[in-house]
Amino acid sequence: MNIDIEQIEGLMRALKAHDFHEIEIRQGDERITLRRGAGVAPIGVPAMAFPMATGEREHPTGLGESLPSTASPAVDPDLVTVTSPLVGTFYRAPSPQARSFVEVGSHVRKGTVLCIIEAFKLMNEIECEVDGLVTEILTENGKPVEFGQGLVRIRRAG
Amino acid sequence: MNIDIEQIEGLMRALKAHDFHEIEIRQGDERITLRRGAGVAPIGVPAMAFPMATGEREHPTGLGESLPSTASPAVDPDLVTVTSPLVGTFYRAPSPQARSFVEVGSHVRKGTVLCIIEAFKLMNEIECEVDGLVTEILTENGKPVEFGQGLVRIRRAG
Amino acid sequence: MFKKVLVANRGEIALRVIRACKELGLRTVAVHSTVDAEALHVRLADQSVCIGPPEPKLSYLNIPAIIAAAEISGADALHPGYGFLSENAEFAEVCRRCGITFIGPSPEAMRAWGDKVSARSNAAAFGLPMLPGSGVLDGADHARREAERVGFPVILKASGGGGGRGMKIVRALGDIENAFYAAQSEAMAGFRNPDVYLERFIEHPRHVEFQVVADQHGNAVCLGERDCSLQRRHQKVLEEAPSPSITPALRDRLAELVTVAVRETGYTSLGTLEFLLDEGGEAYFMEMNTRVQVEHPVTEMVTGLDLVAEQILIAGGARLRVQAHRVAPRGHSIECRINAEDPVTFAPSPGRVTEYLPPGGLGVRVDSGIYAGWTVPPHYDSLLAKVIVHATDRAGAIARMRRALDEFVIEGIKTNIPLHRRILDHPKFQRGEVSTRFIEGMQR
Amino acid sequence: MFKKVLVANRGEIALRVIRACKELGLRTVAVHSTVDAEALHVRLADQSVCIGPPEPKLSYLNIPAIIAAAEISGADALHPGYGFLSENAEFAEVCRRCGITFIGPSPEAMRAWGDKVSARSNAAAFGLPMLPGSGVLDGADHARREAERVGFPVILKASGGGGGRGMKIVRALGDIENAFYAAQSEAMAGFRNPDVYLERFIEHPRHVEFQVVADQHGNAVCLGERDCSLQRRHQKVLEEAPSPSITPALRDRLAELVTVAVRETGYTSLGTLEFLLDEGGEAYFMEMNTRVQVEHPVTEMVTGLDLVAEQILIAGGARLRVQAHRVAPRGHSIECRINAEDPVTFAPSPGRVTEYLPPGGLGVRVDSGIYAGWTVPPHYDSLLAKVIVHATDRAGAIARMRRALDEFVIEGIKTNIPLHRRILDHPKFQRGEVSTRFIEGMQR
Repeated sequence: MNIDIEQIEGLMRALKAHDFHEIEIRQGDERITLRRGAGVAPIGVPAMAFPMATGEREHPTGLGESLPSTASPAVDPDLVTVTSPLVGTFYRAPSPQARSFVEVGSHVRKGTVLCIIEAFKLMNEIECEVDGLVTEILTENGKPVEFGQGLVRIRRAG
Repeated sequence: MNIDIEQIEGLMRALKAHDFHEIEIRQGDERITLRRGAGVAPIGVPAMAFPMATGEREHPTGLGESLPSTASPAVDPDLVTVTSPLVGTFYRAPSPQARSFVEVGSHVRKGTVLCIIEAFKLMNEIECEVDGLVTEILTENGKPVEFGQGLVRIRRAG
Repeated sequence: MFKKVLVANRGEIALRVIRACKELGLRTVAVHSTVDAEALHVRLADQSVCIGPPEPKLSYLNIPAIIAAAEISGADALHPGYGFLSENAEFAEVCRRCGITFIGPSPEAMRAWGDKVSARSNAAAFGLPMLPGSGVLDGADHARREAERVGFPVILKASGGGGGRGMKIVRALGDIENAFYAAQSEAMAGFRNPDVYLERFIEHPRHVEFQVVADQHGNAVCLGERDCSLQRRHQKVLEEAPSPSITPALRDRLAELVTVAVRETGYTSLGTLEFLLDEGGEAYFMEMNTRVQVEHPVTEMVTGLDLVAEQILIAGGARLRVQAHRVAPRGHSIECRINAEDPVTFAPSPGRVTEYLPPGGLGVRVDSGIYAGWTVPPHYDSLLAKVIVHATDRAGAIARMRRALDEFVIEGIKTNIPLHRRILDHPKFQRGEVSTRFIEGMQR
Repeated sequence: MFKKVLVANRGEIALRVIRACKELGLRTVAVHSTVDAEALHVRLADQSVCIGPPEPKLSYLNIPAIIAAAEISGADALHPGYGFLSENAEFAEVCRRCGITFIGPSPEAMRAWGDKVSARSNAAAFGLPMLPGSGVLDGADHARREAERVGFPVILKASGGGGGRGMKIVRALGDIENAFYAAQSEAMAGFRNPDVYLERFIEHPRHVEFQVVADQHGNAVCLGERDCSLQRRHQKVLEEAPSPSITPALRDRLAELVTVAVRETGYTSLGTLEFLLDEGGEAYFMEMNTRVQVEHPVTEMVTGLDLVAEQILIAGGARLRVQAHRVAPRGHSIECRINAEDPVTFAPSPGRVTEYLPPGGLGVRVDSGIYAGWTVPPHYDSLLAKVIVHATDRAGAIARMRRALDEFVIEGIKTNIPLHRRILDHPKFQRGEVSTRFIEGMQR
């Protein structure tokens, strides 16, 4: 049998890096299947089910549950989520009368202002760090955001 | 069969190094499948490690740790463990001067008295329930025994 | 004084006793059935002995096995906890014969106060208020005269048995004759004994009980009362001290009476005298429990005393450490019994506890025999944990209990925590307007 | 009174504040760093806001982020806990400017008592006993005269800095000259400032601190003292109340003095005045902490007061609920700080908690922010849990703590529980013969 260990190790690293659990490759009558343990079953103690899950928890600010910073990894590596670098209030435009900085479908470049986070009466402009296309605005104008919360999703330009 | 041990060891090292649990490779009608144990690991909470494990626990009566009632199942189905049906003191003979009821190597039959458990000043004769050969005496003369504790091991006669 | 105590019980009360023993420097021996081999009381005792299979009558009620366990482990004293053998005077006698100190009253005192008829005659002799009632009724006419004397409503009961059979509640004089004949024939059918008597009937009784503690040197102290009105099918659910139902004058009078009765009858150890209160606030003696109660912690919280340690020391011959004739309560305490049961259907819910995190912080005490990973067996009662809070007043105690229950994590099995929440949030409960029919009424 | 309290802290003290707020009917907002998203204080608060990455200066010390969190969540009050921003007067000022009630003293009072120099001049003005010492020394001759006046042993210290550099202990007059020159040159080398002063040196000091609470209406009460002598590298390890080191006469005198000093300087909220006791039992004022202390529970246990609730109510303008000028302690309380650290090397031991079962039963309180399955992050202090016991006397409290630690299960990380056991079992500790050098001496 003719096995290229290096190639296999390369596959292993890729699976791990992207947090994947299984891969199967067929070429003609050749087939390689790789599985990482975690996919089999969650081993160990699950996160505790706290009584707060009964719905008593208040989330009027839209915080907490929707926090994308701890969300499952995006499957698509070209989708970039711009997260809030500070706690404050999210604004899509520089003033109530003005037009939004970006809309879904806007083409953006590195440095384009995407939105403003107001904190402490200061307007902090959030700039884009990649070139691409805005695919989603993740929070509403005037809503509070916490550190690390997703603001805008951008598809990186190929 | 034509097996390349080095190649397989190389695969094993790779699985371990990258913490993978399964690999399957097919080439034509050859197939190699490798699985590491941890993937099938016992799921769930282990018994708590209580501070008592620090050796403060007292077992002068020989009880507790050695309790065979919760011991691992004997692999040999012909080995029968006679357990104590009550709490008391184990005696191998009807009186200090008398000979033991049985010894290792004794042939016993259903109904043969194996030992006495004294409780509450009463001598309770423990009878054998199978025909066979005594292979082990599991506790010492004059020692206390608890409910379900193993007393005598017998190899059932074929 | 003895050196090694065998705890003839399981669950939280076994743990309670083991903790008191450890703090007193006494060695402990746990006994357990096969299904309890991994139970917390077994893990925390210095030593353990398996005494039988899961069925209570073959293990925790198995007197020879328990005595043998004491003998082989060298225990020179035995604490019976509550339930199981705790009120069995014969068991206490066997212990005495075997030279094992039974941590509780003497067998004689257990019989004198543990038997209902004997307890009532004791109580009456010492002037405790008794529920008005008749002897066996001669006929309908006698029933009428007695009912008028006792005052309506009355309840007719069969002398030969209980369980509701032969019981008739009568609210007006005109109904007494028919009710008497009905009760008599039901009694005959049910118990082959047509004897019937009557008692005053209390529509919405409150359950108030007085804790006493007495040593072997003639000292007896009343540690105040507990209110245990919140019950479901005669099972207490939530208890508190002091009682919101009782007036200071009645409290003083009853405390004085029970102390004298206990001391004069030579009773020792812990004891609880139960009373029913009628809607007008009058109290009537019902019975005495001659052992530690499930709800003893609320008394500990408001008196600052360790009742189980006191009980152990008294059994060893010590004098009461409390000097005062009576101990005034300080603040307010509530206990919630957390059971493994469906909060709506009340069906038992044994099984594996997958997650467990008891509440903590100021004024919160948890007495529990469970832990994450343990399986609650179906063979015994469903009590998982007692949450006990203490605060400066009743409103503070309710707020603290609400907070404690909110942070209590028990996963894998169902519990009655939602029921406790409903009780704590109920305006009538918050006003202290409770009775033994409160929970039943709340659910409608 | 405010309605919603932002808790600008983490761990057990955040939980402590959340519990007090819940019991007072106030809404709570937790703030947290990304690594604390699953922390217990986050789970138990009504609301939570992520304020930054794990590094404290970017999250729990990040004033703009915390103020923004209060603004977006609508919190109208803020509790700083201890550590982090709790003694930062500027932070208190920012809160005031933003219309957020800071639950603590005014910025002015924080400055007056939080700064060591200012605190000492305050203390001296109100007659608190001060450690004898000199001003900056002119030369070796001046040092000699001052040392003779102060009395041996003395310690030479650099005016320009701390950390041991420039410190010289002198036990005899003959050594003063050499020590002075050595200290002066070390001070010059270390801080570019040759100024040196001297103070009486206490070989085996005891650390005793007095808890005060004062409202905005001119009422101040002293809640007695705590003994915090058991330290390791200036970190308190075990605390108790009352102190076994202090005489009733000294207790009365200091309680009176601190109450007057606090009241007359217009200080409000909780405050702690720390004293060192020398081997002869004389006390010397050291400094004041202008926030709730880690060890406040031992005072709660012996006074029956909820200090954090009191602090919150006072910030809302309420009058002190304690009437007495002084509150006499009831019983004895001990607190053990359970840290995530190797009990021998004292190296921090962060990591995943695989099993957790806190002790329970009578007289045991646990304040902790951990649970099974949670990972203790390495970014913050190592305090996992405080076990606090209360009993009628010190011997009872020691026995109860021993029992509680024996049943405490924390697996997956190392803790200092074995260190606490060694302390509790030590005959000198049991006799109350403690000093800040006890643990160091015990390990030899």
